[in-house]
Amino acid sequence: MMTDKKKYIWIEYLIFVCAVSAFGLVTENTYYLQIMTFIGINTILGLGLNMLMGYTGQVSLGHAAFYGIGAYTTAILSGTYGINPWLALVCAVAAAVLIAFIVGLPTLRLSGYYLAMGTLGFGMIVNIAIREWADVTGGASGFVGIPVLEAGSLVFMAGAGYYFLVWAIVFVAMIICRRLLASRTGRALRAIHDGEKAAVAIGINTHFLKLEIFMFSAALGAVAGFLYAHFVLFISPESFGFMFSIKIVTMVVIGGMASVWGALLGAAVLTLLPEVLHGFAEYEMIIFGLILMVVMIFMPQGLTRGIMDMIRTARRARA
Amino acid sequence: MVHTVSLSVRQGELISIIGANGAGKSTLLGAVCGLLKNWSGEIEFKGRALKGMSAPAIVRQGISMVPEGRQIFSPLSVMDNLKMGAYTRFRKDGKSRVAEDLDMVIQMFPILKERANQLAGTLSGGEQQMLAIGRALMARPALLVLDEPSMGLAPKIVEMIFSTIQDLSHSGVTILLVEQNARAALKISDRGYVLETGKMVLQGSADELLVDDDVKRAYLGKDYGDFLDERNQ
Amino acid sequence: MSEQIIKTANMDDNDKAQRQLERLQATLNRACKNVPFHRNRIQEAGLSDITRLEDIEKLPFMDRTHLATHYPYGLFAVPLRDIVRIHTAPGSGASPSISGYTKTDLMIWKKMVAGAYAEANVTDRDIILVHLPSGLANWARDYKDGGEAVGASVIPNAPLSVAKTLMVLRDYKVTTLVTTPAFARHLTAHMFDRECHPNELNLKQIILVGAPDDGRTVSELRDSLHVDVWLNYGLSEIPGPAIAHECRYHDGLHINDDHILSEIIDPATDRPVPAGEKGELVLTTLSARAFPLIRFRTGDMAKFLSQACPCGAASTRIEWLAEQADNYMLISGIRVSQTQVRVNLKTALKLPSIGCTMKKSCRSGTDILLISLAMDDHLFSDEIKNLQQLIAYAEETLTEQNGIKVKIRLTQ
Amino acid sequence: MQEIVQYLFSGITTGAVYAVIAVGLSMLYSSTELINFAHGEFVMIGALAMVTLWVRLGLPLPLAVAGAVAAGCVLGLVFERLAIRTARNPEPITLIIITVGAGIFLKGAAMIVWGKDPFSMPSFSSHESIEIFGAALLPQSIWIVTAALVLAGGIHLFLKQTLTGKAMVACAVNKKAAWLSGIPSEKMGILAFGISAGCGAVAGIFIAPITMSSYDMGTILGLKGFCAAMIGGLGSLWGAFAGGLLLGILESLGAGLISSGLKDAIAFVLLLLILYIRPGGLFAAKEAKRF
Amino acid sequence: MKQKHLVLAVLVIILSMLPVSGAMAADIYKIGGIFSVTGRASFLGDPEKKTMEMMVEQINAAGGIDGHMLEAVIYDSEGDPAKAVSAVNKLIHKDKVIAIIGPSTTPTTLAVVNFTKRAKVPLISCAAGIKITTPVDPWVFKTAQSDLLAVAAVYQQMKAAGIKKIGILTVSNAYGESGKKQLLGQAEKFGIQVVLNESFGAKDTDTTPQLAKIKAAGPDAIVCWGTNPGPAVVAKNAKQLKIDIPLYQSHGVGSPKFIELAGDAANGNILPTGKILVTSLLDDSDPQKKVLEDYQKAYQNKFSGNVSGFGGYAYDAVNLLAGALKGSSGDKGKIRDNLEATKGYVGATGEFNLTPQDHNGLSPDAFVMVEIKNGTWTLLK
Repeated sequence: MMTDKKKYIWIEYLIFVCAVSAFGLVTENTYYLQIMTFIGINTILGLGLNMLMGYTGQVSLGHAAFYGIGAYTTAILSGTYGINPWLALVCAVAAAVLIAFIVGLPTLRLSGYYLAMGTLGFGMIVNIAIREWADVTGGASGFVGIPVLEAGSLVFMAGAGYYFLVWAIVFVAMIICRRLLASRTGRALRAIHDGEKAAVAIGINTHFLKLEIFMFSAALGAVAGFLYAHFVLFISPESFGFMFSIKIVTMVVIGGMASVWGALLGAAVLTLLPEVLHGFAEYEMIIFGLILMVVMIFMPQGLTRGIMDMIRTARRARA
Repeated sequence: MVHTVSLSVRQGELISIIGANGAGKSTLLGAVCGLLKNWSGEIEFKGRALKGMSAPAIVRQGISMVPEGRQIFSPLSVMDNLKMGAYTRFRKDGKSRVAEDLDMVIQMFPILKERANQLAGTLSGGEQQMLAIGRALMARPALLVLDEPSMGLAPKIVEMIFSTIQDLSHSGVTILLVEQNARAALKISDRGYVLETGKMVLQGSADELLVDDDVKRAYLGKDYGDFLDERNQ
Repeated sequence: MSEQIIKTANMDDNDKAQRQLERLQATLNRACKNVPFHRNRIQEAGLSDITRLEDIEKLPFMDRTHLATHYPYGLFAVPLRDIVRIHTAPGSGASPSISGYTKTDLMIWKKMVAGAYAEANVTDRDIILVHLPSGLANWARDYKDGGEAVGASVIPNAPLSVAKTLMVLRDYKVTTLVTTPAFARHLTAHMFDRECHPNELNLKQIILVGAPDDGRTVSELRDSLHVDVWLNYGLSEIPGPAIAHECRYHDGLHINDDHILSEIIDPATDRPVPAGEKGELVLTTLSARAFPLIRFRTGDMAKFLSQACPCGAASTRIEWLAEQADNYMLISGIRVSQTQVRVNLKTALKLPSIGCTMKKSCRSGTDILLISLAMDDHLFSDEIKNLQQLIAYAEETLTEQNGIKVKIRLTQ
Repeated sequence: MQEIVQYLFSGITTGAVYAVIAVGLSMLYSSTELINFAHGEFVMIGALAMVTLWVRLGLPLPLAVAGAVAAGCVLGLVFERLAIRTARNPEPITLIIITVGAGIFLKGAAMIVWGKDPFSMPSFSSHESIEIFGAALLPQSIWIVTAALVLAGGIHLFLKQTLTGKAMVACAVNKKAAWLSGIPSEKMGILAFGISAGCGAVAGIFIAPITMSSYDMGTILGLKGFCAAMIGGLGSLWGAFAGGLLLGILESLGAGLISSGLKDAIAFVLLLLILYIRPGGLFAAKEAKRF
Repeated sequence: MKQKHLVLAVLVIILSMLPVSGAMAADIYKIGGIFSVTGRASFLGDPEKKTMEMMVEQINAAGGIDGHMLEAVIYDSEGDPAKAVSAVNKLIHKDKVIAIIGPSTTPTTLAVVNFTKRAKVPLISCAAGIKITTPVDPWVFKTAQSDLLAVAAVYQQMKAAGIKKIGILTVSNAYGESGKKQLLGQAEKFGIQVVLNESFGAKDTDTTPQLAKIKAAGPDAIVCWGTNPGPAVVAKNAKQLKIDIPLYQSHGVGSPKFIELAGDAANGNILPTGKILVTSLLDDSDPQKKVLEDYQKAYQNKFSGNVSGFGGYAYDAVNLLAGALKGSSGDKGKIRDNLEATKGYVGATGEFNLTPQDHNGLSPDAFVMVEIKNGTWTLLK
């Protein structure tokens, strides 16, 4: 049973790796690679938040803050101080985790809408801090001068190189998430998911666990921010505001909570949708809003589950 | 999961449904009171099929339910809670009729009279249960359905609640009582049904059930795990 | 405790059916859950939910062989610790028949018997004498309990001779006699032999159990003893007597629908007979906890009476016919399967095949089974003594096995 | 000193804006336990409808106000019917995303109807500011504070004194029990949405003269309103009112006394501290625990 | 049935993502545009997009450039750098444009230049930020006047009016920040002292605390640096607070909308602006007058809206590009070289003289100072 499931997961991974490599090798158009790169970055963000929302039931409306912290830490360290970006990545993750710890300690004691409000406030504060600390962050005008990522002789620039870098990290992040879920922590997480009181009753320190996951998702957010910064090479506070936080939450919910593939699907949909909707010009917003509502109304479990259900009913209808 | 279950309540009867946790009692009531959808079968009340009716429609038909766990409206006052029970009747019967009933209910529960203007949330558990029953009565139900009225209450209060229920029954209200406290419930009931894992396993007059070992087991929440016991080996 | 619940007898058909359906569900659910035998049969029949009474027709029948094969506790539906009484009777096969009662079962049964007494106008002012043959010893207890429940003074079964019985009747001022038709006749005969006038007795009513009216017993008793006579129907396998009883109008027997679901089937086709036609009575217990029977073939022939009874009770009524389904005989309240007797006889006589006929006969107030055995070469022995010994052995064995007296007569 | 008074006045004005919005949100929460993230968009609709009806079409003020409020109410009803009710699995988080989607939709629709430019609107009464302790107070601010007070008071009365209002509260605190008492909770839901959207529209109408109205004004206002409602404690109308004022005053004092760039951050830090100390908001009616 | 539609929709989405493989018509010059058509900066992007569409139409109607028709591919950045990056890559790699006009704001421009540089596609930004063209990048140009010039014009005017101490109030976004930097940086040069600098949020409903604070600091004038509708709120608040010192606005409010929004409060406000706002007030000798009149007429005919100075940036960008396209036969390097060599082009914004060292090419006289009086613009000399 267990080995079967494991095998199944490896097949999933194999398909995933093949699909990603195939796309990367076949596609030459930088535009498509770039869209895919964005999807990858958003997937990493989604994975982190998915862990938090899907398994601990904690909604964060300030997740863009960690994304921003990751991006600005690496930008400042590597851009202003010329530190090796890879070292900056470590610092960025460390900074995000540290801040997540400090903020999470009191915030995660809140619940429901109050938690939403707490995280929202945190996101706002970080965004304002970035904007106002202009000497260091470049303020509202943005930060120029982020170096291009290099590893030995490899230069990661827009195109296939960056695409593979991002998706390799997505892959690693996925495996880490899966591992985490399979571990003791994962079991505790699922216990929380089923009911916090029950989890407390069986001796799980829910607060610490939530904090742990909060820090983990912050770390993933920082990694995503790092990747974003070195990809676009310019960052400004607008990219890390409240609306983006909402977008990440939407990605998770639309894709399907408590599902690793849901994060991927949600990121893909929310990244592609605006690209596709460009054609509708002025009507883009209306259509985007409508799609969001319709998906949530008819597939409240998210697209992953919704599509699977649809296939199942279709199959049953045919049988 | 409740399987096919037939049960009937005749006018004026006090019927108990007993069974352990998860036996499906509340599910059954949910179907009766319109809280659940998607069940099969039929429920008739005074010759009218209740299936597909919403809870408020069912209340209008004359079935009131006192839900499990004393679900009162804590931020409202005791009086307002009672009035809410007559919500469907204000338009139909008019204010004065409702006011009469309000008097009647308050007479029946003197404790509520003392606390008429207090917020319901400040009442003690037993008082809240009384309030919940009083609220249900305000709809002038032909059938009063009580879900676990004794849950979490002190034995003395439970006794009081049950005696109130018995009084109600004597005054002509048909009552369907769902209880885990089988003994107390059966003591005041005419008949009883025993549910086990979603199936009706026993039914009969209350005195029959009271001495039944099955009922004792259901009450204790035990199962037939030790079906053939040591005596048989 | 509140007053008695409304009985099905006072309900309309719809409500009665609903009550029966509820109890049938409960019975089946419990049987299915606790008795592998029932579970297998119910599952094989593919019956997952009972939504109408008619659904029961999807289930197979039970007969006495099933009781024998699950000897002793195989058909019990409660743990033994819940059983407070175990009735046993000789049974028709190799093993005794068994049935168990929980406290509640006993209580229900007591009430049923009490109900039958009440219909027969027995009150707490009556003195009841229960006189039943040893094969019906279990019923004797039930009639004793029921009588006590009514509040009457009960004289339980005692090993008395007819003469002493008569003395008891007379001297104890017994008002109610519970007995079999055979004994009642025997007693009457004895009274007249002794020139004992019925007026010397205080007897007001006789409750006859164990056999249907043969067309003359009841009227003879009524005329000669100036008493009212009520018939009660019972089964020795299913926990007891008073499954059905006559009301004061003596127009058929009211079945106790609260606890028994009755069907009448054509024994040949196993299908229900059309309304009003005769057939074999099939019973299902609705409230038996310990020993539920589901579609049990009684072997008794009956037909449903459809017109309303003047007493007003709406319960199902049957006319208990003085005949038996093929292969069955009713002797002293005990159903005897002719096939089974034949098998038993063959074993006892160690014969590969036999030719015999059976009939009920009455000897000094007790029904007995009279077997006419055809002589054949295998059986024939040079020594009559041997043969007589063999026959006596067979008689003894069969008597023991069936709980009724068996006589074997040899014929050419 | 004079500045401080000025900051307070300014804070009260802004705070009253937040308060009106928060009252609408809180009202919806107290009757459906739902936070409508599209609430700001109803504010926007109210303001823009007012622009059309009053400024463009020149309707008399009361009629224009009534029309704009009606527009908000109707939109609210339609939204509840089409989106909230049809949701198959009304988990709070899905409902939140639905309201977010609705917000985007409304914003997009308003952009097409009213265009991207902001609109201004005259004050309801004199433009001249009133001077108190040497600080200026706008008449429109008084309008807004009054509107907030009247709305909060009116809704408070409605919920506390009328049968329907009480039934609405009953639905919110215990949907099952309300349902079982024969209160048609779906109708209450619609009504609550209508009233809440109407409140939003009222907010929009009253603040339009001082803020300029445009299709994208709603988001930030809705957000601040949400914060205010949370600070006051979800479900408490007076809490929402007080929370709004507090948020406004904190921002204003922060801008005046510390740094205008950091004013939002200062306000948020203080609000977070309040939340940490009183996790259910200042006037917590009950714990809001829905997801 | 429903599912069929869904499948169809999914198919359409997938197909639209596939590379377009059709061969491009050789005789069409594809030029890209990225503007903040919606979002916070839609007041910039919207007229810019419209102007670009109009200009391309005009050029094509006049027979194109060297016989080549122009095709404009325009995307909306919504003011979001990530979206702008997405759009620029789409333009470069999918639509394969030979030059790009836009984006509208400084952050979006800074975000996209990394990609245009790499792809060696000439970019003519319509954003004002000075960071865009300093340091000069060979492939990046801009048409909007730098804040540097606007601030210089304001300070010049102040100096003439004898104002020594000012308080500044800037919007907390890239525009305001860039303005603040210039205001602070150039103050000394003009002998002006900044007594207080404050900021306000783009969507703030009230700025009285900031104004009260500035008022208390006692400056001779207040400079407000922002784009609509914030400065209108500031103007209104200033009036309410009865602040009687001059209020200077930035060129960011240079549109009739400002007067509409601020109403009475706009009167007395002084601001630098491109000449487009005051076309009719210009001397007939001004070379820009005719250009502006033509542009205004054409725009108003087509879109029935008021012209703003922002559309002018796109107007100039298209014209500069059109000029550079001549004789380039579509070669990007050639276009770049031609752009760099543009001299004496008189546009809506001013006279452009581009050099390899100056990719903006405007002189301070691109700005005029205007004062709003009785709800209309008047030129200050």
